[in-house]
Amino acid sequence: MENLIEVKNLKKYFSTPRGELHAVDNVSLNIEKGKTIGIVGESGCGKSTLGKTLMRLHNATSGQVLYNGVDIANMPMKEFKKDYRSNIQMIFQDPYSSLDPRMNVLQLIEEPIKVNMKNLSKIEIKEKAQEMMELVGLAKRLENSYPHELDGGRRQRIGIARALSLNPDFIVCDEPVSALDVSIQAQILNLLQNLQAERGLTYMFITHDMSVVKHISDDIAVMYLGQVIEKCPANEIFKHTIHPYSQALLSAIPIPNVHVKKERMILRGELTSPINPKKCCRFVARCPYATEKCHNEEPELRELKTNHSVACHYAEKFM
Amino acid sequence: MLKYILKRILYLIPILIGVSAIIFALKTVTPGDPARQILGNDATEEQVQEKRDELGLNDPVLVQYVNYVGGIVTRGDFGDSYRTGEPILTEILPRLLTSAKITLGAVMIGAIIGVLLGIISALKKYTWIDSVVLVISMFFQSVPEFVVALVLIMILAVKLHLLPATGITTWQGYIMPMLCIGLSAVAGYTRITRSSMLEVLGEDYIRTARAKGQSEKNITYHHALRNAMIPVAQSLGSNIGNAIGGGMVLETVFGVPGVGKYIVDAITQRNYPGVLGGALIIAIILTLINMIVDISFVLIDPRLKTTIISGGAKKMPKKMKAA
Amino acid sequence: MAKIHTPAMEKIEKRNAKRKKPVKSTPTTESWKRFKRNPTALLGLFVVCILILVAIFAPLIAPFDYQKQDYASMMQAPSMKHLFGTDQFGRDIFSRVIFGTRYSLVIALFCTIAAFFSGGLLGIIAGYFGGIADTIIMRIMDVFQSIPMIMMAMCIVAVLGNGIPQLVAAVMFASMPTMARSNRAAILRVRGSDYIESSEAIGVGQIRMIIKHMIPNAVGVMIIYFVGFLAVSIMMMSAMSYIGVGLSAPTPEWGLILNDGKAYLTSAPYMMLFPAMMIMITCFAFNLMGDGLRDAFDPRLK
Amino acid sequence: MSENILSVKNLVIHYETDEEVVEAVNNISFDLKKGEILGLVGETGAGKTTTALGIMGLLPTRVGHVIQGSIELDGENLLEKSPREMRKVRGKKISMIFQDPMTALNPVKTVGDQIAEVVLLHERCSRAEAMIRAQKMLAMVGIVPERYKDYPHQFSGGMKQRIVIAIALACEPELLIADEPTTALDVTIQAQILDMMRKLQKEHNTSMILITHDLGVVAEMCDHCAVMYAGELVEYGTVEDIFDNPQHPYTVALYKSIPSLDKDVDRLHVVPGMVTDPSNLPSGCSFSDRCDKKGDMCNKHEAPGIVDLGNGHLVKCLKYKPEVEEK
Repeated sequence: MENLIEVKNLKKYFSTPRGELHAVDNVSLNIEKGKTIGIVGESGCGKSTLGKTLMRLHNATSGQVLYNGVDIANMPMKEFKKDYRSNIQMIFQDPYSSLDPRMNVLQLIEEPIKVNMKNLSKIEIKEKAQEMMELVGLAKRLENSYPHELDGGRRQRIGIARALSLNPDFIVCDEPVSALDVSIQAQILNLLQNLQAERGLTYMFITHDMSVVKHISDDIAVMYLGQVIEKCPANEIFKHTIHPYSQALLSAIPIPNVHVKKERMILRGELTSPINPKKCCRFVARCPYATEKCHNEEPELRELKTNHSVACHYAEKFM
Repeated sequence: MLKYILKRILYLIPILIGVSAIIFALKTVTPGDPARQILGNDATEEQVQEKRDELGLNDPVLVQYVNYVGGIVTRGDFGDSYRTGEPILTEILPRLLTSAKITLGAVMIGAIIGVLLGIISALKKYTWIDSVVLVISMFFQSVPEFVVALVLIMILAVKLHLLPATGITTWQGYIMPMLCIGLSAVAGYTRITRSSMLEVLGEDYIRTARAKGQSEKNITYHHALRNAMIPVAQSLGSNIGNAIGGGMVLETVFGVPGVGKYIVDAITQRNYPGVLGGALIIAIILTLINMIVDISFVLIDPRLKTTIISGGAKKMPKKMKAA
Repeated sequence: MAKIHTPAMEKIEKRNAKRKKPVKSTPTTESWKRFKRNPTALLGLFVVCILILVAIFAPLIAPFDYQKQDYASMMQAPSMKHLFGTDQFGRDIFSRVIFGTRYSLVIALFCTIAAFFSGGLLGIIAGYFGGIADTIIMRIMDVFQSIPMIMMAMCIVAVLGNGIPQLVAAVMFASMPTMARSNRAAILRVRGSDYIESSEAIGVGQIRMIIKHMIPNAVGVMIIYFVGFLAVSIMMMSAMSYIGVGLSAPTPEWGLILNDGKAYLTSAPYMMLFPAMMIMITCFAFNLMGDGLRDAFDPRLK
Repeated sequence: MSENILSVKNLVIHYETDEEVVEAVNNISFDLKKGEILGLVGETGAGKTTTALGIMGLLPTRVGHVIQGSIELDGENLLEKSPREMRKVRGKKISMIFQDPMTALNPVKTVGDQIAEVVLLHERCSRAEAMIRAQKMLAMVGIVPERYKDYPHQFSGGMKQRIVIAIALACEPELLIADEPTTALDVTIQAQILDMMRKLQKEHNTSMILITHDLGVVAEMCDHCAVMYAGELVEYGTVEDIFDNPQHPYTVALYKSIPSLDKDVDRLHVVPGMVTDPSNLPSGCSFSDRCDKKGDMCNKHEAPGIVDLGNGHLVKCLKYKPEVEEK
């Protein structure tokens, strides 16, 4: 199997007045071509920053992002823009604010084509934009509408069309459905899946919703305070979770079934600060099983089974 | 807290250096030779040269600037008046009190009327009362202070003989200048109060207070007002600045012997050290006032207090919020 | 159970029935719709238009030469011949005021444009580039701000001398901090929005970003500042001329006409009444219009 | 069966502006029994929050209007009460928890003051006593009582929601309305808060209306469930009825469109079209445009009436009124 994206020891730190904020701290991931990797975690765990760093909306502090073996995180911005921008695209979380309110649907979808494919004529650009509208299920009569006239689902379709119009092979989906209603959410998820099947796209699907990520992903990485703490195939995580945090996360999800009364593992406290973290297990403050060792040593992500890695000193105990 | 105050005081230094640099720059481009101005037209070229040396006018600009600032810091020397030969500071100091009284009174009149009108129009939003308040306050914003002054003089002094037209020999003399400056500032306060009040009244915590069964009156005065006053207080510094500026014109109109009139007189008499020295003194005072406003802010808003005491902004960079 | 029909619904249905076809809704038409609904704003716009016409056609409207002195008819009260009366040199005040519109509007426009190209531009640069450029520019503006605006302007005029270019320069320097601050805020608000990031993601370059995304979205707020500053500069200018700093006679600027009449406040108050009214009407109109624009472009602020 | 504490009948609420009339709540009726939790489920614009605000008497002034209906709390019609009387009810008999804890607390008042405020309003006691009560409430929701002097910004999101709950429960209300109390929180915090709410509800035997869009939360917390769509109550029943035996096409479709943790499906079931716009309702059944079981009569007939399928399982769909379709 071929890896489209390999993330190696990626770090993204922000400097704040109170110290260095470790938004993404030493993350390594492989993303197979044509597959979907789901990134889950709570707010502030750095999952969006990870996506934006892959997109080079942020510049990485250190580490590499290999796209087909080429390091795109450290190449000059100009070169990246010229050769790789079209290949890696992003769908944004909030379809309400991520579209310029002063452009109509057609202009919004034409824009990426106009900017990146300079050899096309005006008519060709328009044709291509219309083709994209059809692809994502936007009726032709909406061409001259403005985002403020449309509902969330349609706006998100515009966002998808914008990303797809550049024929990317890798798309970072940053919580693309969390601002949408349940019935609309299903429409968008199906659209994304159909597009993937048709065009062989590779997705990085960032979300806080476990059931969505399970539905759409092939592999899942759970993030906590900037680090990946568990990484495994999607089915595996719901059957054989290992890391105590992943277990807690799963057990916290309310299930829409009156007959399943789950044994719940309620975590103490809330997310600790990602600013100047100590050298220890990031989860130590909330972990019910924490020991002396957890306070003093930072666990590494270890492969325990095929394709299943966990960052916990006592992972074997929880298997 | 103490650390914050110290930091804020240290922050004054670059501002003051900057202000003195601006004034000094104006001084150097001022037409006319100060030496000749002092000695008069009868002086010979040699005498003028000698005076120039004495005044340090032949030194490099930077040295002149350092001497200028040095003079201010060590001797309070803002230069001497071309007109009287007296030090600017001695001429201005007695006038400061008069100007301060007028400015303070004006700011109070403006703030009290403005905030009250703002609250009324926010509470009565979208009714005719709201529209009337807004139009009236905007009207006063559109009338130059000196025109208001002229109208007041016509009515109160000339026709009704209630107040003296000029001068401040009695306390009545203060009323009209204060009123004029105050009224023109009303619109600003009304607008800020109204919009911040409306914003605050739409906040979730107001809904929480309603859900508690709190009365509208208490919601307005106990919950909304204090939050709504934060932007009003923030605008106080620049409003004092405007009041001082307005005072310049009005002191002239009313013949009030304040700093403003001193500077305007100095301008018409081409007494450049008087103009620039006066401006610098005002700037220093205004900077100090702004500092005090900033510090007192921290006392109103507990959020600021914590961030300052814990030493640094709590806010993450904007882009992080999405993460 | 039938759906409830209320009087309010009927009213709207009736109105919708009257409308022939729905108007295309773009952000601009939405703004214009809001502006049109605001009677005071329309009044402001109307007065401003009239003033502009008056300024353009001043020679046709004014019955007399504004600087022609006529010692036969000095200090006459308003009459049919001299609508606003005459001054101590026998000049027709009406004509002077009409020509004053020209001077006041044009100088105010120059001042405002100059202010936008200095302070405004600095603010835009600070807001767009951020970081060190922002810090340096804004710290310098802090310094400028510690001298009250009109005092700064007067000091500059005092040093440079009276005259229109000097006045424009003075207003420009004096307004720099305010202009910079407000324009910076306008740009920052746009720059922080998600659509800028999403445009970055599809590879939009810096120039296109500024021209196609940032300016169209910030321009509304900037127009508001622009109109507001026209009123401010007229007021500043007239106050300065009134106390004899800024312009010098015989320019028929409103503040200067007031200055002429200063000595006759008690004996001939009409000499000051009309120019003062003009200043008031003009500033009021600009402020009304600016306020309407604020509501139109940014309904959240209302 | 115990008595009804709240009884809403034929409630219609509209928002009227110059531009449009939003038919936010269309003729809904439901009862809530003492000590029970009713889940109000639905998507954006379904009228859940409007219903709650209507009960609280907190509809936005000038815009929100109760067109008809009655809301009876303990047999008294709240809609007939004067504003003054309503103030005595709010906070004392009915409390409400709002969605976003980050903005629900006054930033310039200490949390102790904010809890004590509601006590002082409704009970005869001194300030000092109210403060002691505030500290007790803080302890009850799992916050160190000594922190009563702190300001809201010194607490995290989950903690703030605990404080909001403390305010709501301070006067031991008979009815608690929780409007999406955990939507703004992370899932692990949500678990903490729900756990605590359930515990407190049991202890105090408070009746509760829980508004949410998350069916999982309903399944876990509620006794009864009401599904709303475009201002109408389309299905009502016990959670067992609704979850095991959903009858309204909308409820059925909603289930199928949620990705499930324990089942694998290749593609989700899709409800076509957009969420119905309550300012522009279709004639007849509001869901008819998106319904896969739509019959000829659905658009023509006036809005369908409520059908009782037995045991109080109510559905508002023509499917269950065969005689209409024959006509």
